[in-house]
Amino acid sequence: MQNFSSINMKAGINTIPLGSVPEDTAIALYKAMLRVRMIEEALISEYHPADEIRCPVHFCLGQEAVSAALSFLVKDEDYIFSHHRSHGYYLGKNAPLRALFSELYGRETGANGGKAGSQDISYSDKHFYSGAILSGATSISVGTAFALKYKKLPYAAIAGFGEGATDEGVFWETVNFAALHSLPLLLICENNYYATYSPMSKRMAVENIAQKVGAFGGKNHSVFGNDILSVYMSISNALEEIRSGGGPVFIEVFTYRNNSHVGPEDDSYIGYRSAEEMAFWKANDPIVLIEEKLGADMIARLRPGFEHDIKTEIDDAFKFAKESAFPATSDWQMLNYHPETPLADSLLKEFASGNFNQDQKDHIPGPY
Amino acid sequence: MQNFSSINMKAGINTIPLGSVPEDTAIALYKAMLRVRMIEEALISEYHPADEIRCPVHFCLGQEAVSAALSFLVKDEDYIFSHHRSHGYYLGKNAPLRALFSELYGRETGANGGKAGSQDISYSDKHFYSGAILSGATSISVGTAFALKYKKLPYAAIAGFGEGATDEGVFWETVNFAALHSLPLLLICENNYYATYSPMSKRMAVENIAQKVGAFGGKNHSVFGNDILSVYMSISNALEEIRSGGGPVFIEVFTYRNNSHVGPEDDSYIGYRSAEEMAFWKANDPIVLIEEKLGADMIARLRPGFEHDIKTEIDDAFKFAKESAFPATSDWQMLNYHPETPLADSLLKEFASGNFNQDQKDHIPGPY
Amino acid sequence: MQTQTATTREITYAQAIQEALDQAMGLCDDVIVMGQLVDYKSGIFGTTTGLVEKYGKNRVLDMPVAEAMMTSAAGGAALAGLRPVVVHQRLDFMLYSMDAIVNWISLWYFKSNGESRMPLTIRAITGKGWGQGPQHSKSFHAFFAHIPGLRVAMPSTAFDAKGLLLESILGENPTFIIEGRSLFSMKDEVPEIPYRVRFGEGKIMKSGKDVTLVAIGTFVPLAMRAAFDLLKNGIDVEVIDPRTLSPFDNALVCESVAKTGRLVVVDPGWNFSGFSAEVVAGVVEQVGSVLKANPIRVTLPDSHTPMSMSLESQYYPDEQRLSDTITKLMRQNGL
Amino acid sequence: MQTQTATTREITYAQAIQEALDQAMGLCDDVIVMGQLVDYKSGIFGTTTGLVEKYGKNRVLDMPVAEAMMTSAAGGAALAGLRPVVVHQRLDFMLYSMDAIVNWISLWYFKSNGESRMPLTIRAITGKGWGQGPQHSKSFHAFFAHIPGLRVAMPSTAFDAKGLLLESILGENPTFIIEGRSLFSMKDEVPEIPYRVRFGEGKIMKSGKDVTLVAIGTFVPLAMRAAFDLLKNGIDVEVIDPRTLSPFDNALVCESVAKTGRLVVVDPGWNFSGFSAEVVAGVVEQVGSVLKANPIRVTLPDSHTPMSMSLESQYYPDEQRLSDTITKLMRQNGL
Ligand SMILES: Cc1ncc(C[n+]2csc(CCOP(=O)(O)OP(=O)(O)O)c2C)c(N)n1
Ligand SMILES: Cc1ncc(C[n+]2csc(CCOP(=O)(O)OP(=O)(O)O)c2C)c(N)n1
Ligand SMILES: [Mg+2]
Ligand SMILES: [Mg+2]
Repeated sequence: MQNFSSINMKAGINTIPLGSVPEDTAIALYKAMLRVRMIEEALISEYHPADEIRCPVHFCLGQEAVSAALSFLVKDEDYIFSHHRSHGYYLGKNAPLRALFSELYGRETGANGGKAGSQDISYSDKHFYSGAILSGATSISVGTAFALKYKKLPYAAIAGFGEGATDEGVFWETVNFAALHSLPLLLICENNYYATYSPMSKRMAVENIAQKVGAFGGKNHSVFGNDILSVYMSISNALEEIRSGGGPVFIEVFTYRNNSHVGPEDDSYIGYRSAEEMAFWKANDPIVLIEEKLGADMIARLRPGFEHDIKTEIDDAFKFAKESAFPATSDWQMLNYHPETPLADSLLKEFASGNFNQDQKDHIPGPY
Repeated sequence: MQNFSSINMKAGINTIPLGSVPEDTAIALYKAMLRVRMIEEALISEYHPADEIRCPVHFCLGQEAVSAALSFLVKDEDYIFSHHRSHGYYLGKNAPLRALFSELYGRETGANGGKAGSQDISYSDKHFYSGAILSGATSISVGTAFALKYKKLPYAAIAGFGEGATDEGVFWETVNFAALHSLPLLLICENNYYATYSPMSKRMAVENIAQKVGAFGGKNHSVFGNDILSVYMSISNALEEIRSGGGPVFIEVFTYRNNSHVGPEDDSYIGYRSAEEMAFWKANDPIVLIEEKLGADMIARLRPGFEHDIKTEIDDAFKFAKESAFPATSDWQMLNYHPETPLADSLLKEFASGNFNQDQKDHIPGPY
Repeated sequence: MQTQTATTREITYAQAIQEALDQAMGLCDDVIVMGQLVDYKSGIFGTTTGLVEKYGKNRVLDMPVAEAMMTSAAGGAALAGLRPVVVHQRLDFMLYSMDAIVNWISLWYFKSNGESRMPLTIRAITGKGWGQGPQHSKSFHAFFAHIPGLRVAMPSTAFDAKGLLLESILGENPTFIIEGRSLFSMKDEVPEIPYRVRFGEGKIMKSGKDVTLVAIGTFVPLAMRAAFDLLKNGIDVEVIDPRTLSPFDNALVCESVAKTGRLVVVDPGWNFSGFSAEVVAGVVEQVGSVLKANPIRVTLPDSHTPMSMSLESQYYPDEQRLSDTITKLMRQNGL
Repeated sequence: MQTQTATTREITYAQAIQEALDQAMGLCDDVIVMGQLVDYKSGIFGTTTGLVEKYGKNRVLDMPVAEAMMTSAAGGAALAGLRPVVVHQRLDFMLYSMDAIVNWISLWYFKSNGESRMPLTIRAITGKGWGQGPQHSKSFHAFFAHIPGLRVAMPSTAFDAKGLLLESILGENPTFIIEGRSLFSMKDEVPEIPYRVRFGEGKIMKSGKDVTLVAIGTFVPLAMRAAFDLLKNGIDVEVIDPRTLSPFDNALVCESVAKTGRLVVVDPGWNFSGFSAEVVAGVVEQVGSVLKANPIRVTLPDSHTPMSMSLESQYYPDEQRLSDTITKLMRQNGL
């Protein structure tokens, strides 16, 4: 077992003082984190034994900070690309809760009509996309950033992923290309130390992702990810820099996943994380930390109301999902192709081809 | 057009003094480089208009140093994995000239019976392998290095490739794995600045391959690749370190390809390299530089004899190749599979299976 | 085939795989297992559990999430004398390693003119059910079978899973074992000792005279249930499990069709340009003239996999659909 | 199909591609071209020459040798409104991007429930001849056609090359254009203005009554020559070029076979589990009962590509082999 302290050696357990952001911002961030937390907890408790959510779900308890920060910093026109642990990013892009729940329940009112589920969910109206194959969505994001720059739009592409995605070579191709073309791309690496059960030390010769990004020419910052204020400021600064044409920024957010890797069950029987390590992070939980900062009094005043609001919203989303119909049989092929070609229709003529003369020599290439 | 001087900024045009190696070693290295040079020149002049060499060939004029150095430093039990520009590495592994020429001529006496050609040639008896897909052979080499360590053998796996291969993500997966497991792997990157016609500056945000390797945890050195003595010492030290269990070493060899990217034709009409740049490198040609060091007198004494020996060998190889038969038709399928299973035969029994009970429930997975 | 008797017991498909790995590692020091999470208690759905305790970290290697390098490395290790078994929790993840598989491993033996080889085994699991969705449920057996130089097995029973895996690990060619996750808990009689199932030898799972039903991988149990159901209605189906797709026992299928005059293929892959097309083409090229009715393919629709359970149940064909298809086919000839 | 007349002239297949790119970029600012070396004078065998001078570096992008990222990036750019054309000098190089293609691009539309799409075009060139060898000559049309969500074209003439490329670039689905390098210097009558060739519409290249010959890609000229040769011996071959493999004009082929009663497929891919199997299966499923003889596939052998010219000439089927095959087929029925 690795010494858990190494997890946050680089960022330290540094937090920044409450005064760094306006008080109402801090409170709003707190509420946003609480919302993600309560949503995930509600889904976990509804999962079994009901077994109506029938897809793999990767919950994000303990990793609510990035989601909360993003929800106040993204514009509708920005794009977010998420990995498998998608709910935080979905909510961070301010996509609707009903469509999330309904998707998890496989209903036709779901964000994707029940086609995608938790690990592949998207919400196009808000430019939110996800997918389960590590680094895949991140590599796609670089092309979106290219398009934004090409079209001279003041928006950003944002990719959120775990440190595991940086094991994939294509991730480094992506960093290089973003830096080479100075693209408006924000890369957020939530380093929770593990890919499933495997700690960084079993996968990486050096645990210095931000430095590697630096060697590839990318600006990079590290931040203690359980301090919502640090995360907020860091993302805020990065987005400002990106929007003003400064090129890509990589933020390594050191955090911890409190729940199992996947599903509502406890995976601690596998023994990949020590009780000590888990306790340490529980004590440094992002919600605990911000509550400490805001002070017991304020929390006692605010939390019941927040909880009530959120619970009402969650109950509504469950009701909506469960009452929605299942999708019906379909013309399978047509689900996979867009049938119309409006642009081609407007720009291209139609001709019959003449007779091809087959009595010509084939081409034999030269030395290459 | 990039300023050509940037090509060797990192290593400088540094050469080390003649006295750094025994004189006969220097002379042997000189002869080995001359041999590679004359072989490549002979192949170029035989290519057109004869058109009997019918495969893409990437010649290595100007890049003879690595080949010459390796030929004195590798053991038969070491493995070399080369990219498409293979002849230098083939000769560096001391594989026979006849089998090379015969392979290029597509004859049955070729190293691979005419199946492979220049860019895919291998010579198993000497553990030499190559292939045209960038970074592919390099990624394979890391597994061979693993096997050598696993079997506790004091040998090295060596991969030779251009700086273009480092554009591929899998290259970085490979560096990481080699460093993670401290494998006996020598990575030789012949940085000739171009991938085909494309200079580094169009492909990489930062031109610092060795530093990137460092960030991934790999030991790394840079060397001026047209000074055969520097190259020799550098590879010699690296192999010593690797054989004594020191883990992987990466050497960036700054050099220049004098010929076209591929084939015997001149590709300068494309205008991707300035005349000035080419002249600079001609003046710093590895053979010119060592001749300067050895001195005009010695060269006048040695060169005619060397040329005679080499020419005789080349003539013989051409004769051998041209007189060899073409391969005959084959049972195509059997060319692709090894037909025998000696180990399975000796270890496994044969049984008829019973009746499977199909009236069992299929497994429905849970949340993952 | 000279066969023997042996002590057998009922074990699951997952246990049979685990046993094959264990025995291969015991028999030959060159066998190593590479894959993400192969050395944890959960052990890739139980198939690698216990191996690290017995054979150590050097032989049971947790890997970075870097499938391309992993596969290339397995090739390089095989070249130097090891016999690696690469494990993918989902076949979909393997797509990152397609260059290594197709451009290098599959053609290594060929381009070395038979002088060098890479005996390695790639185990890839195809997910099914519980909303696996489009990135966790694909099966490219049609593609892998298309590529010269690769061998491809799709065992449907615990017996075949063990025998084919051992044959592959101790054989001399790069081999794919595509495992259906829905089979993992199914039991079969499996000999205790190490044994082989040869590539290219299909198996008649149930003999019959009316129609030849070629069933692949996860669809074999379903095909068998449909066949026994149809027997009640007087339709006698011959069920053939080819067990390996490359090489493929086309002779066995043709012989059967020569007898029955009818062919149905049930394949857990997409229809268009899928493996079921090869089965049909291979038959009609040889014995097309004996057919009493046009052959039929029962497959997944030409669509990616939906998540919702209501769509999943329509996406995957079931016994009923298969039985109905066969019944209709028989009626064509007035039966 | 409402057709029109237009000014045409003879240009080569390579020029037709270049013209399609040029016109697409002229018609629509969202069109960009991405690929290694697309901005050099040599211009990917002449197919991208002149574009950078006309449209600039921002629209004609030389790329790092990083095919995986390139393809993903094209997807991301398409998502945000661009219409990228990705160019691979060899199809083989594309294998590094298989994850992007299969796990992302092909299923993007599906998994977004039709709300989001990636209109992009991937041009991949299959090498042939002059010892290209096993890493420079592969063609995976069978595989790409197998994958839902992708469209696949294999134009055999300059006319189709231009029309299909324009249709693809200005269409709404991710599309593969697999180009045979041996066709690049062949000429055809090509209209000057931008026009479309629709996907899923095969073409009868020569009508005939005795046998249906489905010919794909680089084998179309060869099929045509064989057909005209056979006419001298009184065998009247109908040659169909499907032009696109996905969607595939199965109806056209079935109609033809219904007339001729005989089917031969000539496909520049490997035989086993190849696209030719789909053509055969698609026909026999529908109209198998009309066949007067078993269908035949003429393909590459199930082997990787050898370098030596003496082996190459045996590896690739020629007119003679095709003519002989068809002649033998006709003799079976005593003709
Ligand atoms: C290409 C690929 N390989 C393997 C997997 C299986 N897998 C799913 S999640 C996961 C771990 C991801 O770790 P990380 O990226 O750090 O994200 P986290 O789960 O910790 O949030 C793995 C290996 C996958 N989804 N994609
Ligand atoms: C995966 C892949 N993409 C593209 C190519 C085409 N290609 C052949 S050689 C080459 C340039 C190689 O440059 P570098 O690696 O620096 O080696 P050099 O030719 O300079 O010796 C390219 C891009 C290839 N062989 N493989
Ligand atoms: Mg993680
Ligand atoms: Mg280079």
